[in-house]
Amino acid sequence: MSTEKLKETIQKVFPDVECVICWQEGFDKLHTTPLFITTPDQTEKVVWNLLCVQNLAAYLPSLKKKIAVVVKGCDSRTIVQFMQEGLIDRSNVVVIGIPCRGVVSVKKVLAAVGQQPIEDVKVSDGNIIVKTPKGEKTLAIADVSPGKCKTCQYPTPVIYDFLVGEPIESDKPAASVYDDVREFEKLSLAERKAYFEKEFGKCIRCYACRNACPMCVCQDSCIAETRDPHWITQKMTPEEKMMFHMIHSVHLAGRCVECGECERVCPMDIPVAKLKKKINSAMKELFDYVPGVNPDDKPPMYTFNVDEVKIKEHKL
Amino acid sequence: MTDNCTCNNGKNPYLPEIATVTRIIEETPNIRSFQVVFNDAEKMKNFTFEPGQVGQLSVFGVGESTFVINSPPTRMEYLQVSVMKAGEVTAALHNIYEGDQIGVRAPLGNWFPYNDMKGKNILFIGGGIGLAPLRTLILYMLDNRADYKDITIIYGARTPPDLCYKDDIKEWESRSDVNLILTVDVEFPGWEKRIGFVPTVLKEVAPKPDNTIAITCGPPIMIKFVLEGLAGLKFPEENIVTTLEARMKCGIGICGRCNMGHKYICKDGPVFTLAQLNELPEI
Amino acid sequence: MADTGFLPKEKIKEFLEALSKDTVVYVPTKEGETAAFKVYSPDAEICLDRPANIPPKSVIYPQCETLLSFEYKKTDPDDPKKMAVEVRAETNYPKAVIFGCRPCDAKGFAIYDRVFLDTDTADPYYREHREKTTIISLACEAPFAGCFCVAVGGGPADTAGSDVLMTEVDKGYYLEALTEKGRAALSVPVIEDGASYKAAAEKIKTEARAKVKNPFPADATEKVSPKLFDTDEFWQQVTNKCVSCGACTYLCPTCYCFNITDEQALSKGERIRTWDACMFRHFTLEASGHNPRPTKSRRFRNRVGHKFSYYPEKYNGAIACCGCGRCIRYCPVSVDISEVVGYLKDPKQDPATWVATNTKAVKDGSL
Amino acid sequence: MSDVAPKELRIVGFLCNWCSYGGADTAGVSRFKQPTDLRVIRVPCSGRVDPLFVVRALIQGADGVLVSGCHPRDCHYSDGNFYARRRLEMLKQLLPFVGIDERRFHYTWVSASEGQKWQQVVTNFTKQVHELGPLHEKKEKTV
Repeated sequence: MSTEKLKETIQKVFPDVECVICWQEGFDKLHTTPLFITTPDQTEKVVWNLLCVQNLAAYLPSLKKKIAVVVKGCDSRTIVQFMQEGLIDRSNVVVIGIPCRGVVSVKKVLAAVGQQPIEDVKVSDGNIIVKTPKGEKTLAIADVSPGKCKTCQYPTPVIYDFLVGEPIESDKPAASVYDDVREFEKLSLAERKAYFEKEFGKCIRCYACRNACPMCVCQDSCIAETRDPHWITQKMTPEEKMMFHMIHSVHLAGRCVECGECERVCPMDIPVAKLKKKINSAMKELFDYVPGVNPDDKPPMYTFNVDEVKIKEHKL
Repeated sequence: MTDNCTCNNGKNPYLPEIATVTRIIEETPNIRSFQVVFNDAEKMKNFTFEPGQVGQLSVFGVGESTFVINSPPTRMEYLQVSVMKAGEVTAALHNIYEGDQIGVRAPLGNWFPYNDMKGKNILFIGGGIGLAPLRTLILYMLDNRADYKDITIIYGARTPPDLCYKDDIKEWESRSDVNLILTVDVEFPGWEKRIGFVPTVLKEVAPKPDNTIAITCGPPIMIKFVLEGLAGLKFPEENIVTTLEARMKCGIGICGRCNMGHKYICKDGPVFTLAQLNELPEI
Repeated sequence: MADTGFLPKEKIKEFLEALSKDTVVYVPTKEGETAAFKVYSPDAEICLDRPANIPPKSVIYPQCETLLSFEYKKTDPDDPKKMAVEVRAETNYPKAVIFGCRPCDAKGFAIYDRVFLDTDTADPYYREHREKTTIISLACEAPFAGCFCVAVGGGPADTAGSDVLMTEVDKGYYLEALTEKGRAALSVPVIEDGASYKAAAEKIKTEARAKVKNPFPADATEKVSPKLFDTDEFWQQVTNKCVSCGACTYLCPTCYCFNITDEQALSKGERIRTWDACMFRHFTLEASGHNPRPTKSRRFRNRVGHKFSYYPEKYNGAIACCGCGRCIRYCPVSVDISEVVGYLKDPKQDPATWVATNTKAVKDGSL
Repeated sequence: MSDVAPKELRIVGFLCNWCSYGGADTAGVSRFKQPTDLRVIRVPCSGRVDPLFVVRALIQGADGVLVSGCHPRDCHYSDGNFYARRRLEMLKQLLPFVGIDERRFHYTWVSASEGQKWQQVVTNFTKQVHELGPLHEKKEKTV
């Protein structure tokens, strides 16, 4: 892949920016970790591969300096959404976009190798070859890619100042983006309730999903922790866990850019993004709105039409 | 009250003693003092504490907050705490009436080394509600006046109505064995005493460091400049005493909010000399 | 009562059933890809081939515990404002067994003991849970991602905190009782004589120890370097990527910071203690709006300092980290505490060169 | 149908101050017969109703939640109910996804003069919630 080209681009953006946010190798070969570099001669650590999973755009609102950020197609939607909501000053951000055919889900790889420690990772021919103390395992990338890549509509960043490589087109049908939502809705009400009770029951309220979410910008004032207003107690009951996830989802209505960070970071493997995806599918249906695509759009909950064509009055 | 703890010799450090608020004094527009008495007369009779120790006050249903006991151990008809309205618990305390019941966990933490101060000049420097922890020691020393040499009190607040303990101040002003210097931050109609921030007044008064212990408490920014001022006046670090405050929950050195390095303000403090603080990392 | 024993693999469930008769038995249970300690049930999928995602600390130190309950009662029928408050505290917990945690998980409790019990204000809730819980840990055969127990005074077969240590040998587990509670657990009839497995178990334990890497430099100092520790730039740089969530602390077998809150409905309520995390912005925020640890770098410094400097200073050099590696494995952005402490323990490291040779800190704007 | 009156359920109603609360008042003053399960919370505007109010009520023990505001174009604050309509519709679609029957939540518009309509809304919604029965089983002790 184009690590070398990325390094060249990064060197070009200095000294215009104070810092470039990119990726480097993490504590093992399977993990990458965000890297903040501040001079052009520090690029030797930079990596770009299908393990670069973190959405680096999430750091932007908290940094008040001129920053360059490396984004994949999905991550780039974060920047557009920030612009829609006035959360960043676009002139303070240099966007280095990378066309991307999909990353792998670290969790899925680890599940496939029985959570064994990783000794080495190689990529070839649509496969990822993972070496653990129990031996080598070849996994088809398609089998271990995260849900978001399976329906990716934006392999090329929707916004960029520099593009590393040539733009590519999506090879996934647009109509199938919310297939998983529709599939889930085939379950009965009771089954869905049981599903979420079980999944949210695992929640330890570490708030990793919230803190990693680029669109969760309330930070100090998140009502999941404040005592005034006292929305929610600190008790570990199923009701309170459910409530927290409803807060998170409802506050993201029409804002979630589907980067999947919430789900990726969950240490308890809860499908946190499911609710958000459902809301997004409703936003698409009701308001023909897709978050994080056009900087001039207005998030649907921030506006209204006097005559809502798609909202029918509910009869009793 | 029932405590079904079978362990720990029946002692539960989290369990408050129920007390009744006997009197509420409006000190300033946002500070009130509460005089409380334990419901259990036996416990009240046997209760002891040292000047500078703190207690956790509970408004059940709202929570707990830490306050210094500002009445002296020499006057045990009641325990007095002063509360500035700032957060949830303090707002709830400002909403209670005389006769209401609250919870008290006390005494917690260490205290002013008043025995080591015997035979010395004492300089108190307080700002706003920071006079509360000093008050307990001032009253204790006045009740044992012969043990101490000159007592000087520099006390300031934003405006004259913001000065706490107006009755005490009146009494100290009238005493010949207390040198009280009052100041307010800005000019105020009818105020004829000093005007200026406490650290500035400290410089003007320029007390001598010889055989003198300086004890200070106030808002963080005032403490910072007072400490600089005292250093400028050549006060040795070990003769500068302050009492700290931080967010606290457990009050017994576990919950992890108030530690400065391995020392916990709630348990190893709140009273520290500057010499001790300089050895510790910031909170 | 026997000091050693043998538990054949096919009799695990029988053993757990026997224990379940008069105790609540917690076993690492698989739910999807997550393993967490749950009350044993015959249809549970027990996960012994890797450490659980979350340590069993909530068995002894529950994530949410009622410290006391209170009730307001009217005392004067003529004056509805007159209320008395009644307060109750109860610590009558059932006996419990933690089965199949790892030695690092058990060591966490040994680290808690000093804080909760070795003080004049011992914690009655913790004590009651601790005294009534028997811990049966399973020695690790090989390290998992991020493991570094040997670097912090532990090991894959460390006995600190455990009542029984199990070592997987051919077809079963060799059991060693380490305490009276452990011996009692081994007196269950399912347990066979273990003497003949001792040698095999010892060999496995020695081999396992050699497999765990020590991430610190070979000449690492015992204490962390105060000079680098006091360098703000250092902390800002290593926390650039931190997202200030609580995953590291909630999954940590040695993190014990907590919050106390009152929850009331009408005239009744409870005072509850819940886990809190020093990495949260709210943790030290005062009512006045002042926050003494205002940035994530300061909060992270406290977290690392607590484990590797403050706690050792207070408790005779003992480190408050068991090296389980969970904070590394499950960190959303792969912050590696062993790397950070490695810098702090490197005698060659001095602040000026560190700041000069590493990428500069990007100060967090989110104060 | 049994001739014994069914046990009351807990239904929470968020009513805007300017229209629906007036409508409920009109219904009361006109002595229209209504079921008594509804507990009314008066809010300044249906736009004040955070969808999470509804979620919290349903999670905390309500069996049904009714939100009622001014008719579209009639909002006292000119557009509060337009925003409310979008938010509440979003919620209406989300609730069944997590297994809460959408019929437990209803939002509608009732003006101050529509006492008759208010009576119908309350009667029909209450009936609908009763058909679904209580949302919460007997509370178990939680850890």
